[in-house]
Amino acid sequence: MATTNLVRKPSQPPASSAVGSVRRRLDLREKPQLWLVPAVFVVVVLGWEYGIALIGVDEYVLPRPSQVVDSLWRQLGDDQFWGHLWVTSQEALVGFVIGVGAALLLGTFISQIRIVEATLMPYIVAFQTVPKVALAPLFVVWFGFGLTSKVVMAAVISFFPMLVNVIEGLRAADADRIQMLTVFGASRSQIFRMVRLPSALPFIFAGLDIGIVFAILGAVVGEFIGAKEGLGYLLLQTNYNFDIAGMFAVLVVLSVMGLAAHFVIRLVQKRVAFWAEDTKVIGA
Amino acid sequence: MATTNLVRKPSQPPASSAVGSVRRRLDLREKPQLWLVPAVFVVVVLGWEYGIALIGVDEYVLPRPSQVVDSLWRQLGDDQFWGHLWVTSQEALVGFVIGVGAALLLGTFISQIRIVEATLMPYIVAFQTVPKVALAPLFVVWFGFGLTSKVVMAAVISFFPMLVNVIEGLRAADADRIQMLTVFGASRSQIFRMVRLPSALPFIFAGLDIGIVFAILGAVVGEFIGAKEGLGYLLLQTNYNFDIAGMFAVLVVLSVMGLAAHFVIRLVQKRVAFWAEDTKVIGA
Amino acid sequence: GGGADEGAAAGDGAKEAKVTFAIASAVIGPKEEVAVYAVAKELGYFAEEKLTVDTINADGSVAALQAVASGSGDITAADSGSVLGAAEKNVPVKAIGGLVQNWPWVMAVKPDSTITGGADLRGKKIGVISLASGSAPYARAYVKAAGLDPAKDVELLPVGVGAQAAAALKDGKVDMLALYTQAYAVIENSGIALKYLANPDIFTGIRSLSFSVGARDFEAKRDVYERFLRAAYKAMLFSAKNPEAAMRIGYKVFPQILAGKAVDERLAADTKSLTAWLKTATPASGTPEQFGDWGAISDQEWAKTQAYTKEAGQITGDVDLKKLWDPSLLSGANNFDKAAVLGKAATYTAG
Amino acid sequence: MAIKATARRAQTSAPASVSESSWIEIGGLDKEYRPRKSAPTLALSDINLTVRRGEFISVVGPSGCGKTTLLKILAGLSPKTGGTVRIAGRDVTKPLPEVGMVFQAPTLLPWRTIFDNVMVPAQIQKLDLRRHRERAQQLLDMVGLGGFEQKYPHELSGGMQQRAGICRALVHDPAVLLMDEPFGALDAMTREYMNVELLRIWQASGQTIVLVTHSIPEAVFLSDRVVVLSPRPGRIAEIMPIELERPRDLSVMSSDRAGVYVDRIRRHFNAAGVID
Amino acid sequence: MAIKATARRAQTSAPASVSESSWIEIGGLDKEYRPRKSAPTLALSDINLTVRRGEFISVVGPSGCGKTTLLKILAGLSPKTGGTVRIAGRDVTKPLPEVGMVFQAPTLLPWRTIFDNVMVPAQIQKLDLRRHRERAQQLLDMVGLGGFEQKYPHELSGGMQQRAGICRALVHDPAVLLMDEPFGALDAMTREYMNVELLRIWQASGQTIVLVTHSIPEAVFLSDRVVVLSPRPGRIAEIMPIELERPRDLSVMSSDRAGVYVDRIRRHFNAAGVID
Ligand SMILES: Nc1ncnc2c1ncn2[C@@H]1O[C@H](COP(=O)(O)OP(=O)(O)OP(=O)(O)O)[C@@H](O)[C@H]1O
Ligand SMILES: Nc1ncnc2c1ncn2[C@@H]1O[C@H](COP(=O)(O)OP(=O)(O)OP(=O)(O)O)[C@@H](O)[C@H]1O
Ligand SMILES: [Mg+2]
Ligand SMILES: [Mg+2]
Repeated sequence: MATTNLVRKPSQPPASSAVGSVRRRLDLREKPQLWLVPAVFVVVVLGWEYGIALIGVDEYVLPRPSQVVDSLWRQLGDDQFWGHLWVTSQEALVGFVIGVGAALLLGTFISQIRIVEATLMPYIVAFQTVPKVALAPLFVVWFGFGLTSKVVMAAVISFFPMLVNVIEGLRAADADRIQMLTVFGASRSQIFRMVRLPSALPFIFAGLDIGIVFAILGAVVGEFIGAKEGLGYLLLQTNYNFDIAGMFAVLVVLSVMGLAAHFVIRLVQKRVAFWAEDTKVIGA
Repeated sequence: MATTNLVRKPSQPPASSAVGSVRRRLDLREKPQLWLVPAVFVVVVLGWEYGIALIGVDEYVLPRPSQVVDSLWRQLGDDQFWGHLWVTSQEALVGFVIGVGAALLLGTFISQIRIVEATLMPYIVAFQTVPKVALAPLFVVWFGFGLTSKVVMAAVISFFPMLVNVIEGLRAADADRIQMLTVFGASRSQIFRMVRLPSALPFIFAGLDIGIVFAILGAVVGEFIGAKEGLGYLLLQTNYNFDIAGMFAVLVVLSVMGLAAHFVIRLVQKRVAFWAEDTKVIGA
Repeated sequence: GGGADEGAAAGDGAKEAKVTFAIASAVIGPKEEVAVYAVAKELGYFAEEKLTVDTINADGSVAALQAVASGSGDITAADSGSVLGAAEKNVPVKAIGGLVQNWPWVMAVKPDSTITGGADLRGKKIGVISLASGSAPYARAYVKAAGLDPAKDVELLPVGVGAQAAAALKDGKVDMLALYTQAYAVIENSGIALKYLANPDIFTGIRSLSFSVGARDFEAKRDVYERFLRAAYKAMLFSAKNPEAAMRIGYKVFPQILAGKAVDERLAADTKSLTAWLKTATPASGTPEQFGDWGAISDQEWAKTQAYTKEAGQITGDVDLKKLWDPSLLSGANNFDKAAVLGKAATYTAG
Repeated sequence: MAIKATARRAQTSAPASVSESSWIEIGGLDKEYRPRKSAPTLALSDINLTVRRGEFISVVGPSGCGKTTLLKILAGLSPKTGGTVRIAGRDVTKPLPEVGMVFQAPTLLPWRTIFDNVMVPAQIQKLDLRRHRERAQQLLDMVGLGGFEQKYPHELSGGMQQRAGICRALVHDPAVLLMDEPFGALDAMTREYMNVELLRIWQASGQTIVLVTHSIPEAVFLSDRVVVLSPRPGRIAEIMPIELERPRDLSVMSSDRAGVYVDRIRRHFNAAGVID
Repeated sequence: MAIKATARRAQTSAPASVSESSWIEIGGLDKEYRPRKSAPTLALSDINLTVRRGEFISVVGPSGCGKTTLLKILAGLSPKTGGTVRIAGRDVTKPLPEVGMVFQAPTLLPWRTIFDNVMVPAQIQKLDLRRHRERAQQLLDMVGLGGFEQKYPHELSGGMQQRAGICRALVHDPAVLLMDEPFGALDAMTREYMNVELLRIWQASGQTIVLVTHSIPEAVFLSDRVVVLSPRPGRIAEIMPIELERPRDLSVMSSDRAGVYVDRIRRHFNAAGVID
């Protein structure tokens, strides 16, 4: 009953490349989100446009999408608007980098030395619970009315989610892997680089994802407190002018900013933490 | 050279219990945070009290701790204050439970069905980047002037960090463990309960930790917009009355609330995710 | 703008100075920053005084006072109640001139409402901006003046300003609103009709915004502040005479007011808002030609304001007005050529 | 300590057309791994094998030849590239409920005690918990883990974890049992003892067993047939029926006939060159 | 494919007082695990053992008797409860740089290719990367992983991962090599081949090796002395010198003298009753 097949198949059968080309064509079927996302968008927008009258919401409370688009269109044609966008992007981005960077450094430091964590963490939590908006005068005294106070606000708000995730992530490293490196004489910093950091990546990316959203929020809230430019200022201004459609146009722009940042972060994650993708089980 | 020791030691030698009692006594040495945290506190407070004049910060921008304590003392003796505290705690807690609960449910749903994630996630991110403070008027129109709008604010703000962590956490489950359960015929929901959820716990607790802090913030910001009671209202009131020390007393109370919640969450984590503690390497 | 022909500007010995004007609001709108700052800047009134003036936005009167007291700003137009509150807490501030002199708060109802005055208020809901804002004590005082108990006979609901307040009134969540006149102008501009209730006499003479500065370097900067006030009052007069021109100037200096819209689209509405604001900051009757004695606050007005502020809970005792109120700059501040300003206003066309 | 075979075997209903003699059918099975980041690997090529109900099959072959891959395909965990795989007449496209598996790595859940780990299949399949708790206890006692029920996996040695994994695969008495080097981490003595116990359980229960092992004597001792795989890509080099009478005990292994089988299988390895 | 021994051995400077004959000294070693949630386990009791420099020691014993525990203590990974452990005259309280280890589970880093995994020790100890890359490649070729250098661990079979783990332990040519069942996941042929290669490397390099194994013949074939541990708590039941002349080849194992050793060790297991 012995069966032997002596003809060795090539290890890359022609079928393989065929599959590749088929894949490229079937993108829409393999990634249905490519049409589902716009589809949902269209449904929501249409429902909003025509449903709004039915449920009796006033335009000055919730404008119709068509009005928002009108307003958005006008804004996009305005040089000032791009100035505001640029200012807020700058604040959010610089704040994000600072906040997230500080969280990464402090989180690393904290998670490596238990005693530092136990000592500092309560203060960090305590500080985070303080509504930063209430501290506005302090912020202004310390950081002035310029960009800095908004950058600080963005940094402070994006800091905490990142910190918690960094600490938790650095802790989540597999003990066996750490033991393995230890035996080969790895220093703390080598263990950190070779095991802890890679293991923490899913946590870190979650932190980045939350962080960028909060950095944008922070910049906007900072602008609420006292600013002469930026999308947050524009929000206040449109609201003050009873230009609710204009306000929603700004909100849409903020959303798009957040979305863009989110996709960039997820893209980087796929590149950097590739092994997590590859080890997934088929059909589970 | 064969050495054999035939006297079998009891598997629980008396030394073991002795070690236990020594441990209890050495608490301060084993957990130096028990004195380090208060020590840092004392240093910070003293530095603030006496250093504030040196760096030239005015009292009406940043009051001295003694003034804050005075004010706090007065507040604590006031029944109304406890009413405010109760209202905010309620809002924050209910908002936290709703936000975090929704994130858990939606995160579970989303992470189980890739297509749902790909379709919904952009909208969730987009919604999160919208500054809730700007939407406050809408919130109030929709949810009224009472507790609800603040609860919604707390829920909405604590939702996102939890969601991202839940999704990332449920994904982080070990593929081999899932395979193991699959072979034994586990349904999706069984895999979820038996592997995905436990594996996600470090992420979930990070999310809870961030979530509670943001829930308190959300409740306070909600009260900024339109409230008759609550610590956020008290902040506005003390600020309006130029009672800066009183305002800082409220901020201190908010911090303590955040801290208390943080410790409760970490305590629960230690109980629930005990195995992570036990597998840690000594000296690594 | 020309120099000497418009009156006694800064003397030859005056030094160039930089001044930061703290706007006590997070937004820029058709109010003091336009009528005072933008006009004075654009028409060269500041330049004539050898002043370079810049603005910052502080989130409310308290923040603005903190800013001037701590030196982040030099001068602000802040709510007099808050100024009194600051003085009581020993915040080093000084009031140096009045700005808003007519009571800016007023009650409004839907046009078809049956409420006509204080007597109809029992059991009603009043929408205030927030319970921690000037609008709440106003509503309470209004109710009290009608012989009702504000704690029992009415309910105050925080509804904010703008759309939120309008919606609350329209949906019947509140029966009336207690806002400032200019906030109503914004609501009316969006096409919502309102009916206003007359304020009882008790509110006449209570002061709202006043110019305030930090007390610590007050003596050193006396001269600078006088020059600022003079430019400011000149601008006020100009704006009172020609609000539309003032508004156009406002757009030029603060293009962000437009928030992406065209001047023509907004001008009418914004001019209406600015006019509403100007009415509160100029004598209740008379024409701009008759206006004078800019910035004066009588002892009686201070007493009334102080009593009201105490009632509102912003202060608990009496404030030493001698320390707080320094009217000594006003004579110099009023020393300018009214006719020149009025003439310019009458013929102004935006360049 | 006798583990009683439960009567579940009889319940496994198969389509009438499935003859008992082709309980597991593998025809022309190919498997190629196509990782995203590196070159594809042909792991299995043209595997043909029919297993009758209640048969004990062992699979041997050099490291990396595709044994684990074969078991994973049988278990419905890994998709095949070509060919057919059927168990009890059903195409295997996902895990079938009547199949149990012992993994090459023990894969215990760190948040469950040993006992609760062993109970996982019973819990998943919602079987009578009381009866299966008893069975789990018997199995744990049998493999020498009595007294460790309430410990957590990281408190056990490698071999003890593997034994717990074996108990887990046996607790719900699956009709088909796939075992991937279940005794790899055990010392020779424990291993022999476990071999004997496994034979006893198999004989009492009538399970169909496919066992991957590195020990040729073990394969000969336990199996009805031994499948020898060639090095990568795994092909069937020989399927050798072991005609030693049952029941067998360890003394069989010192017999000449067993020795002949062992040598013959061993020759396959040498011929293949195994390494390098 | 010859792996050249590097000259690093000579560098390992020991205090003058350490005689070559007591390179590793274990005296009265006790180890009790005290988990927080369950009862303590006495894993090792009164272990006394002296290993001379360059010696090849094997440790055998039933599953769960404390072999891994002993290696972990030697590696400085696990604290002892009592007694002394010294390597080259130094108390072992943390991992020593001249010690390398093969783990019972391969423990490769999933984010590194096989080649980079093997290079880990060289990278950690900042050794000459170019030379060690060559060595890593030679080792990988030797264990039959040539061509898999750029694959990631999850693309390898269990046995292939274990072989990569062995390469990793050898790449930096450590003076003391601790091996915890390094060949457990390998088929008999590959295993024998690896045994021969290990002997060759050991003879060329003069390493001191402590090997935990489940295979008694393997222990006899490789070792100067075999340490037999009793079941939990692990005590030394016997330390048996293996007086077979070196160099040895596989034919040694069919000799009667080897058989005598194997039988004698095996008797220890039977006496102990091993399982239940
Ligand atoms: N981290 C731990 N916590 C508690 N107990 C442990 C721990 N590690 C091992 N033990 C216990 O110590 C004993 C010895 O374990 P060890 O891993 O040293 O055995 P071993 O000889 O290597 O066994 P095997 O051959 O199965 O690998 C076992 O009874 C085990 O339950
Ligand atoms: N997930 C995977 N991705 C890519 N290649 C894989 C994967 N799993 C296994 N392989 C490759 O398939 C071949 C067979 O692997 P398999 O695990 O089936 O071997 P095995 O016979 O079980 O070996 P061992 O006895 O060492 O466990 C190997 O060459 C391996 O590199
Ligand atoms: Mg395998
Ligand atoms: Mg072990």
